[in-house]
Amino acid sequence: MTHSIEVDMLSVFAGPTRLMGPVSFSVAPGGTLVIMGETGAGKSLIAQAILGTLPGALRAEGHITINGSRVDTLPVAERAAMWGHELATLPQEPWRALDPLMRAFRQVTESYRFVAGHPPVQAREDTAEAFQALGLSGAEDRLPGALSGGMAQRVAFAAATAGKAPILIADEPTKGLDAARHAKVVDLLAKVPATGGTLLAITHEVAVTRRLGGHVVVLRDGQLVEQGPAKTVLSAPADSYTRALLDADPQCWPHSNPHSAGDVILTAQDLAIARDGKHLIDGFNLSLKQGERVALTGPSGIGKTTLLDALAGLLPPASGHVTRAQGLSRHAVQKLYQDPPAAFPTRIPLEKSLRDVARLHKTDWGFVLRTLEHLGVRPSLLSRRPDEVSGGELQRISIARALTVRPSVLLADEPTSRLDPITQRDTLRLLEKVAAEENIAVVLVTHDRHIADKWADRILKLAK
Amino acid sequence: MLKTLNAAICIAFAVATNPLLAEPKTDVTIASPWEIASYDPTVSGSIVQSLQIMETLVDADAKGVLRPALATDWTVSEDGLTWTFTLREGVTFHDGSAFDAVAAVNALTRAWEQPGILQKAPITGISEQNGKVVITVATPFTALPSILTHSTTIIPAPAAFDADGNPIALIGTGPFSVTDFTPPQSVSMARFDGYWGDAPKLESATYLAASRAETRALLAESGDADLVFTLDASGYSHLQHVDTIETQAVPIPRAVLLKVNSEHPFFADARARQALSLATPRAGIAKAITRFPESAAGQLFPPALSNWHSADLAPLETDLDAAKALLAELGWMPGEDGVLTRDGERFSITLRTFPDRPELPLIATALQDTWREIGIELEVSVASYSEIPKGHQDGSLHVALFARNYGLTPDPIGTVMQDFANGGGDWGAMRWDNPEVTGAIQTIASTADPEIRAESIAEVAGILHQELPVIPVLWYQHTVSIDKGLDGVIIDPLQRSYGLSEMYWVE
Amino acid sequence: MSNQSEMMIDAGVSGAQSTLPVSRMTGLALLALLAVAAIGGPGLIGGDPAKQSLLHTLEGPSAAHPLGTDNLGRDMAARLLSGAQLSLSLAFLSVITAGLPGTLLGIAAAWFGGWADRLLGAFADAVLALPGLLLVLMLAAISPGSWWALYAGISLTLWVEYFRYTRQRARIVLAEPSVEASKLLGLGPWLLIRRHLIPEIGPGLLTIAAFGAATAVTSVAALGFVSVGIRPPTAEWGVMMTELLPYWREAPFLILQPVACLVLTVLALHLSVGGPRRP
Amino acid sequence: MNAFARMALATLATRGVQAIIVAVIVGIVSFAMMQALPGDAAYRIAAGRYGYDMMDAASADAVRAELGLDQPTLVQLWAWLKTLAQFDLGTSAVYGTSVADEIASQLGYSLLLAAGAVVASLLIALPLGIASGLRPGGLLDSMSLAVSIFVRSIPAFALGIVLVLVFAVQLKLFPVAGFQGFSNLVLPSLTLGLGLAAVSNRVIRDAVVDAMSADWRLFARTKGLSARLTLTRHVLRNAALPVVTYIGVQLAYLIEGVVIVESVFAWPGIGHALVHAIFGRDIAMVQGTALVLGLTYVALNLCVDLACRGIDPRGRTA
Repeated sequence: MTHSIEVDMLSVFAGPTRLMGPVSFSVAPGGTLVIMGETGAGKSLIAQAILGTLPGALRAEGHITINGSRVDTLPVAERAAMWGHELATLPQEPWRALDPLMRAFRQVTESYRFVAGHPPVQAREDTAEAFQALGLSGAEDRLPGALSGGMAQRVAFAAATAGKAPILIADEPTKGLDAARHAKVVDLLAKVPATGGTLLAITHEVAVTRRLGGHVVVLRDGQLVEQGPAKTVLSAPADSYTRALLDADPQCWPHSNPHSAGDVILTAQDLAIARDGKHLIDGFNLSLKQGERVALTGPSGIGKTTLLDALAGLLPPASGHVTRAQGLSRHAVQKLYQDPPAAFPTRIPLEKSLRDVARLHKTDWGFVLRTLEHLGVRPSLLSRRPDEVSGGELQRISIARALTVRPSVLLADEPTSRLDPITQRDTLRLLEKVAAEENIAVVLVTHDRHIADKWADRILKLAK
Repeated sequence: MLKTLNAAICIAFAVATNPLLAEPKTDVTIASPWEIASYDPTVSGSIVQSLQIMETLVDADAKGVLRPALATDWTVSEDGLTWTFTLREGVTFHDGSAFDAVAAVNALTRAWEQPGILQKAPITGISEQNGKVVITVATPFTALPSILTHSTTIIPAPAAFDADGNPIALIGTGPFSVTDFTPPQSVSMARFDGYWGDAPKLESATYLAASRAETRALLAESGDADLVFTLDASGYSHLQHVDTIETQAVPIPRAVLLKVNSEHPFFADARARQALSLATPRAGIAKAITRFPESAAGQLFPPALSNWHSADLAPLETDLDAAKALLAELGWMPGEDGVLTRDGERFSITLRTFPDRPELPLIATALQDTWREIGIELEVSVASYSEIPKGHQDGSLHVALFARNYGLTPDPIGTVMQDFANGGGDWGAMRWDNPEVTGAIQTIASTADPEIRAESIAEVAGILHQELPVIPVLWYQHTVSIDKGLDGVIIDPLQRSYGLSEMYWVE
Repeated sequence: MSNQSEMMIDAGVSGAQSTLPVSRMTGLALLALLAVAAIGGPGLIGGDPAKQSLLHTLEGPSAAHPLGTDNLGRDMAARLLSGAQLSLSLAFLSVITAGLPGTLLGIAAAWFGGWADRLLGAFADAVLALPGLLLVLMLAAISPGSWWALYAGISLTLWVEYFRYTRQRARIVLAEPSVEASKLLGLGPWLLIRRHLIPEIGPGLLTIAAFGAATAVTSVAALGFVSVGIRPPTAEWGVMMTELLPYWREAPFLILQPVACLVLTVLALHLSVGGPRRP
Repeated sequence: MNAFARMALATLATRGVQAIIVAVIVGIVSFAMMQALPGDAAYRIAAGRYGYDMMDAASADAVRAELGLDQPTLVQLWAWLKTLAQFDLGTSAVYGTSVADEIASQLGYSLLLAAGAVVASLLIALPLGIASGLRPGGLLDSMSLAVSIFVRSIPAFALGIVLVLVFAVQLKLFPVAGFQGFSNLVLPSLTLGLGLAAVSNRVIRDAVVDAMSADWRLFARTKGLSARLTLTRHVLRNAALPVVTYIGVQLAYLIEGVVIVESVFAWPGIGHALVHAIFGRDIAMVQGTALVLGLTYVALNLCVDLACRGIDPRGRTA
């Protein structure tokens, strides 16, 4: 039988060191392959190796066969010839993957025009259809900057699949999407094998794997730990790590024990907020008590982040007001960010950033080190720059940084949405732990209702 | 660089239209440093005259001998106070209008009202009397016809002025009429067929003002310009080895002078000025800067000024020790830093000069270094030349270096009078009153008798040579490059004309 | 892409930025050399930059004059060395006086945004619109022969480039969440500038500065060309370029010398910055 | 395109205001500086008029009387502003001609030269910058950097003269100087253009490097566009943005260079005139020239703005 993708003993090296592999697997037309594993386990490397887009510093070994012809030996030019025609790719960050200066419609049209090779008029018709089918109507003239994450992902999908490539490679296609859009995109992917195509999806979300089914490959630290049909792997995992991965799915979390809330430290009275003149939320009320954990949910684009800014005092409310309890220091309210690397000065070693904060708040450096240890961060990491440590570690360091200020409130903006389930769970557990110890109130913005249910004392649902 | 060169060459071939091919040899292109930006004779008269667009009443040949131009002859009354100029018949301006006494009188009156050469003459009135131009003077002034050769006395057509008498066009009587004028860079001219004199052989000519000597040298070398005036020393010596052109250097009555403030305590004594003269390395300057050994000035008046240059004056010398000795006589003693001092005062002075003639700052720098050796500390200030007359007027000037043209008019007496009579003038002696010289100059100005003139001239030259109110440094050579194909080129030492009307192409 | 960079790190493969590349070493070495030349001046070879010998002009290299003599028979080596003092300090000072205000105003504009931004922007445009040449010539004319006026005028025209660059880059940097975080954590302006702005825009600024140094000296040459500038017998590279121009045909090696010195300086600056910008 | 039109109008308005500000600033500053200059204006003007053979104290006094230079400065400034209000730039103190006419003829030549320079610089810088941007750190890249540094370190006049020697004297491709035909434009433009290209090719190079390393560029490739299409349809457009903005900065530098190049190539331009006017204390001329140059700069910047808006639709879709 012919396989559309066949990978045999694939490894990726950086110089002498093996970053990933060896792995072997194969997918037949109409089949689905899902690659699971923790963030930074080298899942993306597999996709890049198959595509032939590995960065210059990296080198792949082993056989890669696509539609019966071996490709890993081909020169880049010939592999590039397959892009769009035989292999389609869904990018990780749809926003960054679209040309910021070109309107959505044209970015898809040019695929039909130049990849599928349709005449201009037809290309435009095809694009119009695609926009219809993907529920993108109205977004034609928008620039990527004006698209929501889900829309951008679907535009990218349309642009990538215009060439009718039988094989679709999707790398973390659901990253940072809210529940509703999440489902839409997954459905989209599910259609691919249904129509005889081949799907290679990379994800760290068990839910996605469950929905897509097919063949599952589980990676850890670049090592293949287990593979097999989705059903068996998901229901009866053979490897402990796989099990851990499944357990880490928020669905399976135990309810965290509620915390005895103290006095009110932050109140918002019929707060209305707007950003760039765009009216977002009004009539929002909240009285936040010491040490309590509040989850804030709602569809993306409704203004959760903006609301946090208002609570943090970074954004003046359109009306209503935010009041802090007496004697609360100016820096008592801190924030955790969705994308940890973006929350640190890029070119400065982490230690410097932390020491700055410690010095400013006369916090003893020993305390910082203890907190880090407590959060399970190797002190050796501090000599590195933000882009040199993994997302999980960095998020923990940013928690430590926030604690250095001895805050009373932590506003966490989807702090774990980019982390794999295990790291996510551990990070949130730690957050819960320190919050309890330091008696810190936490407002957690999340779009995963399971997390909200299981982790928070109470949930605030924002709705239009 | 290669890459960019290639790119450039590509552009080149894309647009190249080579002007050197297919050039009808009835046209001449002249390049010279002087820009022409105004229609006003008092401002740009000299170029207009040199290009033979406009003419004066009186003309002068290369030797400075006067000859008729728009005036056929002139007479002076017994008392020498009334000059009458008979005008040429049948002369028309380029616009076809007739040249007559009215036009001449208007033009001259305007020139007379403007600051300029006519104001230096004792003129009391300019009028038209039955077709003749009559000029009255307060005191006998034999040089009047000579003055009327000056470029500021050219006669534009009435149509060259607007209602308020402002000049608005270049219309004259000369053999060439203006076809195109792009101030300040160029004038294009065509032969004027209605010219009263012999028709020029050239059909057209173009004048291009290229302010940079380097550019002019390249214009000559490439053949873009057939006739290039005023070349710098380096360019000149390079062009001498280019075989498509021949170079000429003509001595002209222009000299580089050091003007000394004779009232300044340092220079009140003639010996101080002689010391400066002795410390002036004329030979070195002539060799290194102008590169004409013969241009070292042995006396004030250049050989080109045949009547005034005197062979029996001993040429000025350079002798640093003698200079030191003279200064020592005057009580100057070297201080610990080598600079001379006299009762606590350092011999530290400022020399004013200007960059418009590139050689001047160089000469100044040369003086600075030589004078340093005899213990004079010299600050060189290169600025506008107007700082020199200014300094002369307010007495702030120490020493000034400049070039003086004694050939403004064929008879330099007017210039000499300004410069040395009655205590001197802006571009001559400063606070230096010498009755003999003043007297002699007045005699020269008022008499026509060659004997007396020669005597007085000798007297003036002699005293100036002794007293050195101004210290001669160099005499000028007028440097020209001429295309070998061009013939009949006459280089006028008085720089009154580029000689367009005589030159022609030989194939 | 971040994924595989994490991988590389975890695998212990460090980023390229840690080691100091050879080019930077050479750059710094060159700078040091120039500094020595400038400080030592003509003293280094014991020649007098003003001593003329009108009978030995435009001579090629010889034992007495390793780099030949100029149009007045002065020793080129001595003049280049004494020129180094003036030219380098001129370049340095004009870069400082242009770079500092330019950068600070740029940061201010980006920081406060709104009216302050628009005002400063308009001001910068107005300065650019006012022919820089006019400013320089005027300042040079106001105090003739003083090179302080020269570099003041030159930097007056140069600061805008720094301003524009800083303003545009700082806008982007200041909008990053990391800055918001640092503000929340209580970092003051000074720390924000040092930790966020300087590292981001520093290299770019230095590249501008390297070219700015060249511009400063060539502007002096340009001014000399319209015969404004430093009084004789002062030696300054730019002035020397103008002085030696007339002899470009006879003795091209002479005018090439100050040019070469300037090239060396700019090259040194560039290399020590780390060559072409971008991390 | 309606959005674009609105944007264009907005830009036009702001630039218009700026133009007025510039006009006032330039006028007053240049006047103030002219007043601040040392030396006697009457003498300088007389010098400018009559040349060193004819200029003397008498002529200076005549000029002083004629131009009323002994009036208080404020009176003179007021007089200038009054005439300006009637869109009259006054008459040149030195040449006695109308400043407006003088500028009218000279500005044209200078703009022609400037345009030529920009074109030349783009012809050189674009291919060079893009090529070195596509292979950062490559041979071409480092070579173009070296050459850029070299060119930037040569004064414009030396560059110009070398070009003349090569292309006019040796190859006889173009005339040395003057302005008879288009061929006269080539060498001066090239001289200025090289100076500009020396910097702009680096700017282009950096812009291209940025664009090439962007995620969207990789996606454009993986979605199936050929390398060439990706370059032409995406990379260049994104890279163009910083480049076009940079041209705005260069315009100022141009005005400097123009002065030198104009006098080397005997080009009857405005920069050359400005220098003469400053030396000759031709206040009306200086103010007029500075004013016109300032406004020209604003106008050209307007074009740059519009070009940017044209390239970058962001902020248009509101």
